[in-house]
Amino acid sequence: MENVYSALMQALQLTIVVAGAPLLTGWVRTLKCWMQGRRTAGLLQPYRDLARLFSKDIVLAENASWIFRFAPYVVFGATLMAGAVIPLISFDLPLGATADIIALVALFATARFFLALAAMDTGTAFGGMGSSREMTVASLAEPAMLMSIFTVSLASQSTSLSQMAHVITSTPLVLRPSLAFALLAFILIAVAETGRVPVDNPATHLELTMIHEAMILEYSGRHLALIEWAGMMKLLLFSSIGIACFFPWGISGHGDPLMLPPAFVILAAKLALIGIFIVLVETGLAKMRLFRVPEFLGSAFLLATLGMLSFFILE
Amino acid sequence: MIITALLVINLAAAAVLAFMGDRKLAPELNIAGSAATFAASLALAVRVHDEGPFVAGGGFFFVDAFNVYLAVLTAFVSMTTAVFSRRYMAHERRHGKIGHKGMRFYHAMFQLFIFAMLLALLTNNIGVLWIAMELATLSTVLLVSLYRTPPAVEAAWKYFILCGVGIAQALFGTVLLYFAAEKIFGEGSNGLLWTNLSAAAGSLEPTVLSIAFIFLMVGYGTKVGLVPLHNWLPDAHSEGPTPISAVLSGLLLNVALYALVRCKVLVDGATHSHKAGYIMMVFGLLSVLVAAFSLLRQKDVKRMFAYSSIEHMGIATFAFGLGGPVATFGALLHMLVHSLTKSSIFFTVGHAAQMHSTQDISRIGGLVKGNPLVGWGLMFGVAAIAGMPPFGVFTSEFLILTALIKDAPYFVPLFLLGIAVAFAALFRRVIPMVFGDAPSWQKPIKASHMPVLVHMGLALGLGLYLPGFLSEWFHMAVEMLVK
Amino acid sequence: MQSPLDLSIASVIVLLCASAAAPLLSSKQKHLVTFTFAASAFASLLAFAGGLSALYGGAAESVKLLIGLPDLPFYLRLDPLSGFFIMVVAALGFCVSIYSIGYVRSFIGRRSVTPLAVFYCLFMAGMLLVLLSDDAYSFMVSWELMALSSFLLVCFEDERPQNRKAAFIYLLIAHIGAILILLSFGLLAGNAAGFTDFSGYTFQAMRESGISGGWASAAFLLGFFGFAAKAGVVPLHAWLPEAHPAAPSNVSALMSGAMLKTAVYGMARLSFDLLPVSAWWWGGLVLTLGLISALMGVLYALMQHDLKRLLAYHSVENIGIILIGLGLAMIFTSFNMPLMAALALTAGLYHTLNHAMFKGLLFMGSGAVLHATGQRNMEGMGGLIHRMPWTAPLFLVGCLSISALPPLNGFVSEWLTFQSFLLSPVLPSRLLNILIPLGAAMLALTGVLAAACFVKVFGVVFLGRWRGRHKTEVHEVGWSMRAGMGLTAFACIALGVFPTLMIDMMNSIPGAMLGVKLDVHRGLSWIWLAPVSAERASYSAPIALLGICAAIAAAYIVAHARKTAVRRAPAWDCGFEKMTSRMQYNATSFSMPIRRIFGFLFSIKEGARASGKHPSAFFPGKYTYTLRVRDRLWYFFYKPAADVSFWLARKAGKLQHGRIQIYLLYSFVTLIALLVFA
Amino acid sequence: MTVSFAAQINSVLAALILLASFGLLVQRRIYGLLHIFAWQGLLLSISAAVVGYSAGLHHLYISAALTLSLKVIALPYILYVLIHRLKIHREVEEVVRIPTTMLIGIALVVFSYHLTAPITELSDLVTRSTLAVALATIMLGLLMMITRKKAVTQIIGFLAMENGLFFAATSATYGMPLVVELGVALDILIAAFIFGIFFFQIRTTFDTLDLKAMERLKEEE
Repeated sequence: MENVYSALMQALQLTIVVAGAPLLTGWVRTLKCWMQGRRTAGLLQPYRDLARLFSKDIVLAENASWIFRFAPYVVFGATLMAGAVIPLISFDLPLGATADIIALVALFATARFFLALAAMDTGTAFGGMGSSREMTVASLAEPAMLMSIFTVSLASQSTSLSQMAHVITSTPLVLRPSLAFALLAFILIAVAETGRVPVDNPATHLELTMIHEAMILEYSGRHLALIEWAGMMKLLLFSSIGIACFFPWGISGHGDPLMLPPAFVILAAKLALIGIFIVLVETGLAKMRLFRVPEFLGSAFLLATLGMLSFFILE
Repeated sequence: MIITALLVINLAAAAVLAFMGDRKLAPELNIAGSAATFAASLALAVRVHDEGPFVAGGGFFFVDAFNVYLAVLTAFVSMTTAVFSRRYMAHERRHGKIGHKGMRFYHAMFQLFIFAMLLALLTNNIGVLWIAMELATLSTVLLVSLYRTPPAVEAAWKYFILCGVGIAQALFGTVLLYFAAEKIFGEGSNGLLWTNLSAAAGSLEPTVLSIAFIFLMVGYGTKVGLVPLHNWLPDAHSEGPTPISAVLSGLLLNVALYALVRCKVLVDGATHSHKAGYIMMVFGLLSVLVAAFSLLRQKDVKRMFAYSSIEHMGIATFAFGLGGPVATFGALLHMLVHSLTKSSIFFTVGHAAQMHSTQDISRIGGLVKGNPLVGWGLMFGVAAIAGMPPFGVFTSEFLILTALIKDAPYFVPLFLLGIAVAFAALFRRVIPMVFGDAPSWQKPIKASHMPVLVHMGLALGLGLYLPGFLSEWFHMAVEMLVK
Repeated sequence: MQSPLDLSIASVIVLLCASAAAPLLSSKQKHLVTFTFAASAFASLLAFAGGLSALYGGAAESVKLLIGLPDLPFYLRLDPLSGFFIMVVAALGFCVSIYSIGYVRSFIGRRSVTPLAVFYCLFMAGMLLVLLSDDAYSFMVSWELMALSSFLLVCFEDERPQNRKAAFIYLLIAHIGAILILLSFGLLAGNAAGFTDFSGYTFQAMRESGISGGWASAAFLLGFFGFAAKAGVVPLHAWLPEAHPAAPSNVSALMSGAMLKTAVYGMARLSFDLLPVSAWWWGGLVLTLGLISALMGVLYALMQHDLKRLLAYHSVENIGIILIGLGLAMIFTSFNMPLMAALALTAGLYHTLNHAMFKGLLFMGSGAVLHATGQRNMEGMGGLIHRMPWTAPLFLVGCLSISALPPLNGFVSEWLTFQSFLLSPVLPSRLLNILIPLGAAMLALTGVLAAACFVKVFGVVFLGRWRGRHKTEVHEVGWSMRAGMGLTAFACIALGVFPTLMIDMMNSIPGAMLGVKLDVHRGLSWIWLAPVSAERASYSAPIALLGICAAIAAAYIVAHARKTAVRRAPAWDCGFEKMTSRMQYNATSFSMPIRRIFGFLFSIKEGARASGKHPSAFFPGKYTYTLRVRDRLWYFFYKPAADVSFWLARKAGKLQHGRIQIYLLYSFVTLIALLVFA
Repeated sequence: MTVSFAAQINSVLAALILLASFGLLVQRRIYGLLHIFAWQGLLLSISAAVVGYSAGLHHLYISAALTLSLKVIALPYILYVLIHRLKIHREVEEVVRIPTTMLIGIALVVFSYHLTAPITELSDLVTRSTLAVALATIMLGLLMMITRKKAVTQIIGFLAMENGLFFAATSATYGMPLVVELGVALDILIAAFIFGIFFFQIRTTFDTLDLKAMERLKEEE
């Protein structure tokens, strides 16, 4: 009975990740249109895009090898695997223990690795540019990411997400400066990782400013669809990592189905808020030059380190 | 009896060769003489091994563990060198570098030189020891100038004068020793017999002996080639015929060091202080350092290995000065393996020089391609001399270094610097000589491989396995040297 | 069933016999190659069996040989630690030997391969003996045997002067390191009982020597830097990027994959076995140098465009990661926390094994590329994946492993290292609490940079289009080379997916060295890796792999639900026309952003020159870009040292002045001085 | 004659020997050098004979005779012939100016006296006080070798050192045992022949006996 329930939870979770991700993206886009006073394509536009892409033919670059065709599946698979681990609405996920947060980051890294390879595969100038920049940004983001994880795990004595979230919810609310610093750091990192403004602009196709887009320039049809979808999932997942680490309240505990509907509502609310936050940032800020990114992520690292120090000094 | 045989053989050979001159079988006779000497020395060794140390010839000779192995070594290396010199000198003769008078002189003097060294090793009388050392010098002086080229004559002259002066100082030291001994033993040669002296060392007059040691140190130290008394050595080694360089490096330096150590024992016994040891350590360290740095910029291959001899004599002297059973054991072993390795290196170097008809390092190359045995022989010889296991030199340096860091750690950095620099210098020069493409002017020669193979084989064997009797002797010698 | 030690000794004997027999066959080179490398493969199997059973058995057995000094025969001993390392060396040795059968054949006709065959076997034997030997003398002998034979292997292709130079630098640094090790043994033996009758040289005596305080630290420092010189720890790494490219690729694979590990073994043996429990700053030193090596190694690697040179710098990086594990273990030990030390030690050792596998694989792959294209310079490669359908995926496995990506083996060991980093808050020292996490961040940076570097490598070498000016006929390599690479690739995957099996077996090592065993399951089943506690952190490679595969399958089904056509067309590239292969990103341009960000660490000389018909015009005919990235340490350390010694050499040369009167004056002054002062 | 009288004679002879070695230092003409050297040899043999007579040691007569034949007759004659044959330039050229050499020489005498003082305390021989002179002679011989430019003059300095050694032997210890004496004499004889040969070699290869010609072997800059 217990197992069946948690298996159900796992399935539910996966469906939320797979199906809900485009919705979040749609929500962000719609908000953006509102902010910029444009007509919206509607919340469901991302679904239509994906469907359209799936039904389209594929044009492969002449030089593309099997790496190019295989990469989208790996990207999608790794992202989905990550999605199975992060608690969205319930703590008891049988797969939850498969990867702690470090392994989780590594899963995303795998996806990124293959995407970068695929970009190099077509033998175009922009592909190489994209992968080079992507790896650079990632290499700067990672240490900061680890520091903020470290700080959070200091409080919860754990790096397994469910456990971290569980510790925070089960202990009475205390204001931890360390967590505040870590949160700030995490936001900056998440912006960089998911390729949003000011680090990257998911909407641009202006050659020299592209990072992520430059990598997937040659993709079409279902391949492109998978990559886009994975991208949306990534946005959702990073948001939910943030939620699990810093605002886990409302995620339902072990084996109480009654808490599920409220947990679902709360999750939706949190994600909506995050979407609003993203849009505010993206309309408020302009994309920065590539060589300003080190300073941006450097400050993230600084914040995380401060968090760690303040834990040892103040708590 | 054996001893007289041992000595007479050389003298006889010398005389016969002097008459035979440059005839057909002279080189073979030279080999035969040395071989006979070697056999005799083996017999001597067996006797010592069975009966232990003994005095013979009415106290005139004294054989113990310390000098017997050196005697065997001397006889052996002289034999292999004779074998090597057969082809080598024939080549020189063909290329007109040396006339038939030269050949006569060479053979005769070679035997005389061996005789002198054996006498120096086996005698019990430190006066005779001095005489033999002088004889050894005199017999090689004219061999160094054998080629009559200006550098050769210059080198020989410096060798003659510097060693003459040095040895004179040693004689004064000997006189002082005798002066101290006379008060105990009275007139007559008892006062010069090492056995008596060492027995009565405790009652010898310390002030006299410490002054005597200084003269002996400077005197014999000149022949050992310790810095700053070493200047004759690179010249003599580089300009003389290669077989002579081999025996000078491999044997004469050993004998001189032997004389020095014998005297040190007496002085230590008398003064009950480590002063002599410290003096030797300073000389040794200085030699290692100066030789190492001089190695770096050598352009002449034989000169380079002459400096490496200085370095290794420095190491041995340092170790004897350091004292202590382990270091002394190491020093004794070092004398043995160094002479084996260094002489074999000189063999290969001689052939290499003949192949390229120059001693200039920059014009020697691709030996492995030209003549694999010479090439690999040189490569492994250098590896051995630079202290790479599994060759014997490593074993001795291993013992010496471990003893050093235990007993005198503050010496370690400088010593280490010396060894490392010497290593770098040797390989820096040797790698291009051995490897790479063979230059156009390289000519094939008839090389004599046996000596190289035997020497390297022994050096390797001693690195992996030290025979029981040898270590027994070393331990006995250590007993005698470390009071 | 033979005892593990017998098996190992047997394999050493086989190797020695093979190297002795090789010259006899030198007339029939083909047979020589087959015979020698078959023999070494067989010997490796023996040693592997021996090492594995020793590791599994967890007991130590020792034997005394007859050779050696009369009072100090060779002592050999096989305990879990040495068993583990023997297993590592032998496993790689087997694959490389198989690989060599094909690889070395390519030399036949161009040059005699006899030296290669002889010294290859000697080299293997030396490594095994190092791991077996149980007294200072035999250790040093086999250590230097290893160094000498590898030196001769490095200058196997001796016509190239730079190869000879590389070999020289390698030998010099190796020998200086060896002397330092020797001195540290000297300190231990000197404090042990029975120094004068040589019995103090046995490791057993050293273990019992009550050395402590300053002398212990001195012994540790000497030994550590001695081994560091061999391991290529920054700043003693200068030989590594020179020697590895110079050596034949199978030898580079062994040197990087196996020989460096013997140095790691030495450090572990010294600091956990021979020396008493360490002071915490020992571990701090190891940790710091490890971090520096890891970071500098990967950054320098990113700057390279010579494939093997790049891999060599990655060896520096990975040795750094291994040292991080060791250093943490030492720190934990010094604060008497054996369990945590066990975790850190296991992490380090597991990375040792992994690095042996994937670095061996990568070097063999580079050998295959070299064999196929005849060049090491990546700038002239590209698109090999179309021509080398076997090598490319195998090499990709290596890239994934070294980039620490799940579910491959590199990730497991880095994950364990991170876990032991995360344990640092329990240390009683506030300073360490605050400093060690920064180390973790550095490790993370290293990991991602490595990933970036291998995107560059695989992307530039195998993907894209051929960059070379003129087309060369590239072909896939023979079966034996593929087999060698395939075996290591399989090992990488197996060690990545089923880490717990190996780690459980390695448990006997901390059991023997630290007296505790590590439970990495914490009550969960064998597929789970939970080194500290199930709540704290857990990772399951099999499930991750299955999950990803399932997801991929699902995605595939979804994507292929509707039938869509696939057609080939020229790359779009934002409608950019007339793409030539020279417009692709190459190694230099790929690493440009990182070069700009971390530029201050290198000495970079960058220049662009317009040339052609009218260089002054805005559209010059030709534009030449030159870049030279150099190792700063070379100018801080090595060059000054060389200059100083040559200066001193000139001074020493002045002594030999040529004037006999001066010489007489020396002797005169010496005499007077001695008479006055002594 | 009484022991004390012998001692007085011996010390007179010692003084003369010292004077002779200073004479070697100042003498500018080569034949003059030879004469002084011969005189020194003669004084040596006399002192040996005197000591032998006074101490009743007959082997000292032999060494006296040896000295007489070698150092007074043989060596000077050989050198004379050589100089004559090789037409060596008659003048002695020195590196250091004569007066300076003199001063250094005096300093050396003082030094050797200071050095041998503690030793002579211990001795009970009548001739002990002459040890200082012997050492001084050796040092002066060495000094001469250092400060002269020609091969011949160096050889003479070398032989002067030998004289000093011999004097030390006789005066400090009533002579070494006979074996040693004979051996030393033999060595000196061989040495004489060798430098004889050398002069010709040097002359033929460098056509000068000036040591300046022999400064080629050095570490190049």
